[in-house]
Amino acid sequence: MVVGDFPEEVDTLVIGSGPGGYVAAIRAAQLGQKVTIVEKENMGGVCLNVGCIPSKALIEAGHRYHNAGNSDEMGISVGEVKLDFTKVQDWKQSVVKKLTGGVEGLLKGNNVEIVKGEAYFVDDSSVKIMDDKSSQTYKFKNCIVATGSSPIELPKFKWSDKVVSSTGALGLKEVPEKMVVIGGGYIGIELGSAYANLGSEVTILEGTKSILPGFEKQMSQLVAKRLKKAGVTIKTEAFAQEMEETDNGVKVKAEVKGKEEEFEGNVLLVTVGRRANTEELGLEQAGVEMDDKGLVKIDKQCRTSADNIFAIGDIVAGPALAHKASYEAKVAAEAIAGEPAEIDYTAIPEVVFSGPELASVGLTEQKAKDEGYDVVASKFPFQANGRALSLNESEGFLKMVTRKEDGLVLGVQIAGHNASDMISEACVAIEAGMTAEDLALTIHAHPSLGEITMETAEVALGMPIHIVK
Amino acid sequence: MVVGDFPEEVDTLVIGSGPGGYVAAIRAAQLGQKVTIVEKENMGGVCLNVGCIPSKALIEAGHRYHNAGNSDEMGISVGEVKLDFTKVQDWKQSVVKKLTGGVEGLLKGNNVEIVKGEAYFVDDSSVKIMDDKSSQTYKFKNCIVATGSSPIELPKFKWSDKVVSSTGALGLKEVPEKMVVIGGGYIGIELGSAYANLGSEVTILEGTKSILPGFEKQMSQLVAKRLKKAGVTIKTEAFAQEMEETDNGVKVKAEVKGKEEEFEGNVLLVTVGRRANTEELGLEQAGVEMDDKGLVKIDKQCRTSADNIFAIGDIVAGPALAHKASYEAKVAAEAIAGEPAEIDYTAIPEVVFSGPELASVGLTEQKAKDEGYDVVASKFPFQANGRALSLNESEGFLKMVTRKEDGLVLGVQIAGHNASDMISEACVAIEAGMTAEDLALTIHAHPSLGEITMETAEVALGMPIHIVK
Amino acid sequence: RGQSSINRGSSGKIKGLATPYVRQLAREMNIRIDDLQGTGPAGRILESDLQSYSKESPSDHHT
Ligand SMILES: Cc1cc2nc3c(=O)[nH]c(=O)nc-3n(C[C@H](O)[C@H](O)[C@H](O)COP(=O)(O)OP(=O)(O)OC[C@H]3O[C@@H](n4cnc5c(N)ncnc54)[C@H](O)[C@@H]3O)c2cc1C
Ligand SMILES: Cc1cc2nc3c(=O)[nH]c(=O)nc-3n(C[C@H](O)[C@H](O)[C@H](O)COP(=O)(O)OP(=O)(O)OC[C@H]3O[C@@H](n4cnc5c(N)ncnc54)[C@H](O)[C@@H]3O)c2cc1C
Repeated sequence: MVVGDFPEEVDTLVIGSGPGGYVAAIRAAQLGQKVTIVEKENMGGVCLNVGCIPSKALIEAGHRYHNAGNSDEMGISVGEVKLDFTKVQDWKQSVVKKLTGGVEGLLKGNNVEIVKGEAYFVDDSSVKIMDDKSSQTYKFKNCIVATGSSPIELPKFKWSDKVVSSTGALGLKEVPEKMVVIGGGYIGIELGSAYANLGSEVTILEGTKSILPGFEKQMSQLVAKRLKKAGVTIKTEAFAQEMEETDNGVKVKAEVKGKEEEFEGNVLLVTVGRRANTEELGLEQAGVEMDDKGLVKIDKQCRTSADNIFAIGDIVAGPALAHKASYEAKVAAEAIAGEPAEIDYTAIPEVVFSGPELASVGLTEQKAKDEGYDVVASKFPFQANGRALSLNESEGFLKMVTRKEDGLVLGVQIAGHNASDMISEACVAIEAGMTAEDLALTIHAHPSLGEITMETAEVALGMPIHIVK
Repeated sequence: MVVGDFPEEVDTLVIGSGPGGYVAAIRAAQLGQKVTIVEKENMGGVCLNVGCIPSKALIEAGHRYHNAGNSDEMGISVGEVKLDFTKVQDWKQSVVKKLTGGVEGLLKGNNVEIVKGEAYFVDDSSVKIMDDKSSQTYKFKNCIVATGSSPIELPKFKWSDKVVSSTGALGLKEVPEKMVVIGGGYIGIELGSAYANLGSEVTILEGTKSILPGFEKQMSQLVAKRLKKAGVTIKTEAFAQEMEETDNGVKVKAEVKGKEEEFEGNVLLVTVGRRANTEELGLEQAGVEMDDKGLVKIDKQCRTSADNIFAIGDIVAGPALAHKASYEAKVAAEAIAGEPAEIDYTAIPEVVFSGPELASVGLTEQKAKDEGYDVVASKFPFQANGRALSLNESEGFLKMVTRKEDGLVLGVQIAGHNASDMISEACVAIEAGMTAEDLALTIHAHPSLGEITMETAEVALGMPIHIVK
Repeated sequence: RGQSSINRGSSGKIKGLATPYVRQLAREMNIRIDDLQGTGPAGRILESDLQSYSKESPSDHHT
């Protein structure tokens, strides 16, 4: 022990300041705990710095650039559209800064103590926090671990200035002429389409039979169609084998449907998954058990095998999503406060900010059948909705899965403009155990995209107004 | 009776094909009735032809034109933005045609007989339907009257090619250099701002103390601010007195806060309200009673004082909105089918497609207090929401009114980007009797505007994450 | 990611159908919500169901 390392005593210690950690810290403080949060990099974690937020900002910029000249049909034409990518990046960073600065303010406003450094468990009641210069021991009563996840590096595709993770892709200094993306999951699709919209010639290599394999085929097909229209090449059943650096980029060899093909890009983005940051934490020394994937095992209150240590977010099982992390954060904070909180949600929404947006909550038709439900699956197209037409955004559909016997809403999938806004209603409906009838009988504003939800519910009841049965 | 006028016998007759009439016809047919619908002008009524839909199309065009050059800050600049207003109108009409054509197809697809002509009640079981050439008597078993409303003409401001109603304003052949609008209600604001965005120099004269008097001051102020930024002059407590035609427009004399002022425009838009189309219908001959405003009196099933005659939409009491008309349509159709349907809603949403959009459902804080509730009013700003920031649309707020004792959601008001999409969730929550806790505990996708609803609910519970209490 | 999830019984039989607030209330009242039969639409358990349950069997709901 370094001379002078008298342990500091803290009440609730939160490790990591992503949407798991900072939300946990704030809620714990609101519930009367004295909270200390430790972060080794940037306030706000992956989500605010190199995840959800900057990706959405870049997507919006791409969207605006790509669509600037797209209103011809509506009588609006523009002269040359110019992109100043440095400015795009500056703007994106300004959004990030507003939010990360906000988080810091919120933590302070809730009297949370902020410590910069990397935490490492010494035992089940203390950690060492190291920064560049020194190390300090902290003894805690309770601890919430929210150290998140990191992009997986493939052995044959080592990170470099040409081979980048999502983090690198978000920070590019210029729009690459050509970009190859390994991985057609949501991160690859979001970033690939952002750069395609910003002018890159993009090729996406996806191992399974379709991009966005977690979504229904009809939904991912809409996205694939739009991507192709934007000039993106999509290769499915494509497995990148190895690469070679060239003067101004990389050459990727891949097996595509059994045949070898070669792809060139100035930048190669690899998004093949993320790994929980649980390896260099000393969790073993604290008696915190993990499963064989390196995820921390927790109970309904987010409590680990060590009674006073909780874990939330990307380091525990379930979809690696910010809103799941924040939800678990609140449960853990309340559990520590002695409240009867439990992970008790019915459904977690999933959104892809592609073109068009995809959103899904609850069960898909297939999943519901697999779980033994007798279901009705109903669909309604955006093109029969007045609001969608008046926005000139009439592509897509909403699909609702209901239980046959009573119309209970089990799942909603949306592919279309503002699906990310529309899904909230479905979340609330599923969470509250509402039926198709409940949604059909709720007056929805005209004209609005919400009417699509109402009308799909009417399809489920066998009486749609705006499509013929 | 004209020779050869053998009355045609019909089952359920619907008069008027707006969002009241056509929805009633379709639902009645779905419930097994033989339905005939009569329309004297255009299929789809005011809403589809000269109301909701074309206004929103024009607003979207204005929005795109005005905002085309607005992404500079985000690194996207455009050359000269040009407007081809003829093309705007053509596109707008193409949207209208898609929907009106759709309605005609839906009616036919549901085996509804369509008759063109003007209906006039002869007695409580028959109408005469007249077209240019002939007249024909129809005997009905049940009738649903949905004849809608028309713009009110002011005696001193007679319609002409320069003095127009909303209908005239929607159909202008060119964007007027200067436009004066009498009436700062939602129609005046929507059309006024559409033309302002399209390049008109617009002056709005509103009699009360603020535009959009039906909305809370903080909401209408946001709109006023944005209008002023777009160069619109707003005069409140302004009463137009008289006008004079000039060579290329009109001069309007008005008393503004007691002082006389004069305003010039190439076009004068008068939107001071609408009057129910109940005068030339012969309703008296059918024994249908009206109130002193000319609105038809109905019971909970939309039944008039004549047992077999129902009335819905703009000709009955309540807000003159398309979704109210469609809701009543379904109730009337079901009542005729002998089902125990009743007007049974908790709340009707109201939306203004202004900049930013306004949406409100249920009780405002003031209204709730007036009704004797002990309430909590909670607010959350768009600028603390990651999605709003990443869309560069961070103006506005959501306000939630809950009952103090148990958090029951009584009302939600939204001023901000996509408020029209966001309000659906609030409608469902209020309709289902949900509490702030229900909304706070529902996982909302990150980043999404729906999180604003969730976070306002957390404000109501005293534990907001993203703003300091 | 990409796997729609729903957190209700996995056997095709939905238990404990209630709004999040009612579910939380049940926890606070120490009632196992799975034991209740709801009177709302689709068998939804209402706040009033909790109240009548706790009146009926006041000693029952202790874990
Ligand atoms: C490009 C991209 C886009 C995404 N888009 C979305 C989206 O749209 N919606 C969505 O829901 N999710 C999205 N995600 C996923 C989302 O970012 C994560 O699910 C979320 O950030 C997880 O939150 P967390 O709190 O568990 O961890 P993180 O956000 O990963 O934060 C963990 C923090 O802990 C810190 N830390 C780690 N170890 C230590 C230590 N030993 N000591 C101190 N600090 C430590 C890290 O520095 C980090 O700041 C996206 C991810 C990426 C990469
Ligand atoms: C510019 C503008 C914008 C609007 N925007 C919105 C909005 O965004 N959202 C919203 O909810 N509402 C909006 N409204 C209001 C909405 O249009 C009306 O509330 C709605 O159309 C009322 O429906 P209705 O079926 O009662 O009647 P209408 O739509 O008025 O239809 C009545 C029909 O009956 C026909 N008719 C009348 N008399 C006879 C007769 N004797 N015989 C045969 N046919 C007859 C008429 O020709 C007409 O087609 C807007 C209105 C205007 C003017």
